[in-house]
Amino acid sequence: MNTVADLGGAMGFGPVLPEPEDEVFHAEWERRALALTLAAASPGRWTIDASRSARESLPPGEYLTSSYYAIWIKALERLLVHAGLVGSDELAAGRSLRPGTPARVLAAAEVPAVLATGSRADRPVDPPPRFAVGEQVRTRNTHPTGHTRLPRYARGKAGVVERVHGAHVLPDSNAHGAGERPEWLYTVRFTGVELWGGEADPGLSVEIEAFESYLAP
Amino acid sequence: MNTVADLGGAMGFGPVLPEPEDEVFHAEWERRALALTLAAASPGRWTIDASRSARESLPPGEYLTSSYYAIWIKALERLLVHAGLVGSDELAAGRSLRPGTPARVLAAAEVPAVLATGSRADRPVDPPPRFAVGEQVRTRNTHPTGHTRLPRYARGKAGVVERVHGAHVLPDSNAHGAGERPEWLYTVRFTGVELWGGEADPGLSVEIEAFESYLAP
Amino acid sequence: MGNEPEMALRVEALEAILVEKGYVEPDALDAIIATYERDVGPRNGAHVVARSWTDPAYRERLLADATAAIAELGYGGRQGEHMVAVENSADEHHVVVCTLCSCYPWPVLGLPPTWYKSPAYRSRVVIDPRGVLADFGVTLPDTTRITVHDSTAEVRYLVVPRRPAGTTGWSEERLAAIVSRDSMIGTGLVTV
Amino acid sequence: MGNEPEMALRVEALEAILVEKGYVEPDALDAIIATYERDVGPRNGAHVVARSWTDPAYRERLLADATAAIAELGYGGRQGEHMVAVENSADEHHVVVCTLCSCYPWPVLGLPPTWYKSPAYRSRVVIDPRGVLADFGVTLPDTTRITVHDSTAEVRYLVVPRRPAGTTGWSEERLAAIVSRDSMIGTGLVTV
Repeated sequence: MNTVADLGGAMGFGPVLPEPEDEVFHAEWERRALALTLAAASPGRWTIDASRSARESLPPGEYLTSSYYAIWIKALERLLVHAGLVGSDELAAGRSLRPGTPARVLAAAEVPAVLATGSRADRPVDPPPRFAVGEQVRTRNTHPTGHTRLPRYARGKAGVVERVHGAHVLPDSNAHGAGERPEWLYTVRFTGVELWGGEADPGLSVEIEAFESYLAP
Repeated sequence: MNTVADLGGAMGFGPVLPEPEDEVFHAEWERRALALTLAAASPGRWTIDASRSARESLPPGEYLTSSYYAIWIKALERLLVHAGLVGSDELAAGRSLRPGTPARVLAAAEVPAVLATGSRADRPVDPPPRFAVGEQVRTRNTHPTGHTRLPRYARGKAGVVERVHGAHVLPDSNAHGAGERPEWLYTVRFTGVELWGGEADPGLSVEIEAFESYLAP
Repeated sequence: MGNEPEMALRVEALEAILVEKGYVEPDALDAIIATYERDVGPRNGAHVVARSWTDPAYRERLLADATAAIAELGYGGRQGEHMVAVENSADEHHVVVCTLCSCYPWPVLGLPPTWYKSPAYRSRVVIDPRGVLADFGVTLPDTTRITVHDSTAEVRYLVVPRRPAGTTGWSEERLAAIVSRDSMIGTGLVTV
Repeated sequence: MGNEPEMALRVEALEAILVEKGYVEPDALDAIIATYERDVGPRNGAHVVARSWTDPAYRERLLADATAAIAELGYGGRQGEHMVAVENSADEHHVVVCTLCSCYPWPVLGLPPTWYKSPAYRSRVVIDPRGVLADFGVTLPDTTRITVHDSTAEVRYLVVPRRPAGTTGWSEERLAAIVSRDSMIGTGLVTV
């Protein structure tokens, strides 16, 4: 989906405002937003791809006028309602109106191990990779109406395979509950001139990770 | 400038909401916004290209959460301040704080003739057009930091010249007070497949008007 | 969007500032509004379309030089200085948009409707015109090609819709009455 | 952005709902926050970088398989399952971004700063990295090429900055102390 979250190359957002290293949260609610987002995923009713899809699918104007933890919370509310875990009436009321259903709940004692383990995205697949390091490829010019991880600025562009990462879960499918459908994942390197034209910084290269179905020979 | 106003191909804005033919204004302030925008241009301190540039340069989130007449007014305020006709202190105060300077003012009696005449954008130029109807062209992949009228979705794309309109004022220059620099203006026709890839509607064509410097053979 | 309560005060204040400073004449504002509420609107375009349907020589002139042909009927001026007319057929349907802002042929259609200026329309009609037409209740056969005109410069487009069957012998006035604004943008069809 | 007064109440209400319904354990929330405020942050990455500067064999392992080399020092897990380390040189400078959302190597850098998730950074660093570096007060020679890594999948990048001159003989600990977070994203340089 060509959403407003796909920001590469957009202009008009002003300067970047650096921050000191210890300034990670700016309000207490941001701490809770982070923790809630992580903990509420524990029942396993959505994937990380579904949560990214929910965030980028917020109304475009709302996306651009919300801070990032606010985007997380607004998307989390949508995921919870869509999963049937919370009713929109409960969100409106600001309190629980009926008991929850049995679900896998993250215990405090599990937290260190869960965070320290993470969740790998690579999966075994049978077919060998179609492309090799150093090979010329061209990204497809696709405009799917669902979630994708091929940015608009890098579509229909010629690049070179820089790394092969194994086969990874395909977000385009997994975000919509259509299965993991793992595909070979490549780092593809583009020149700035290929992406942005002849006036681009001649010393610029940009790399993206591209799934095999994003690429043509 | 790759602004959020360059909307072609973006997704996530929901359905189009048709309106009855007689519903052009939705509030009295919209009537005044229209009239003010037209009348306030009379001193001639900016061009139509500068006003378009001012609108698309609003903060992106504000652009997407404002109605169109609100965009006009916010841009008009910026143009007035930038031209030195109104002070930002006066906008903040909501009233005039000092007398105006002498300026060309649109009189009520002139309105019918001014609107019925308009302002042509074509200009005589010496060099003949570089491209002819039926000729294959490719739009340049440019990402200028100033105003441009080449939409992002139509950059670096192959098309065919459909019409030649004469030489017109170049918005890229005129928007920034750098002169009219007229260039030959062409209608260029693209297939939907060229713009949007193989899954595009096979019966779709899109035409844009492209200035000569937007095109390569 | 509709709920912008602060805009009424903001516009009122701006008008007061501009009038006090002598840059704007209040009567001129009223005259501008009157022009687009009373004189300049889609009935102008409908007149052009009905003439084109009933007068083959006019139709040829319209398709060859729309600015001049429209001026013959007394219409022209701001946002219509460089007109092109495109005619729908069973094979090709035309739709007009301005993806970058709100360019629109004022002398023949008046001021654009809100939807024409909306991100929803501007973003989608160039990539999914049939989906947008569905929002207007319009379905075209798959065999009808669609050409979308993105008004990226000062050229403005008037769509000449297809004349519906069952209107043989109708007068120009009667025909003009059935030509809707949306049909001249390409998001509607003319029906009887 | 900072002024989102309604968000505090909204998050509080959501937490109450989730706790009441039994989907979230409050102690687990505290444990998550404590992890990222106390244990997991850019000092982890600085440790990795300092080790890479002082141990050539480790450096080789890091550049060959960053996930495994980082795990050697006890770091890993969520948002760092598939790590790649890229090393700056006089010829090539690396910068990391996620243009699509906020992907960031948590186990080595902790949670991303606000600017990393901002439209300003995400939009501009892939087209004008030198302009973004200027916002950080960083100027590179024109002869230094820039490679921007857009984290579009689950691979996460750690930039190994250049070791500054004048640090010969420094201990790993002393070196780690001068490695800033921004230098490991590529928006900063390490200086003494």
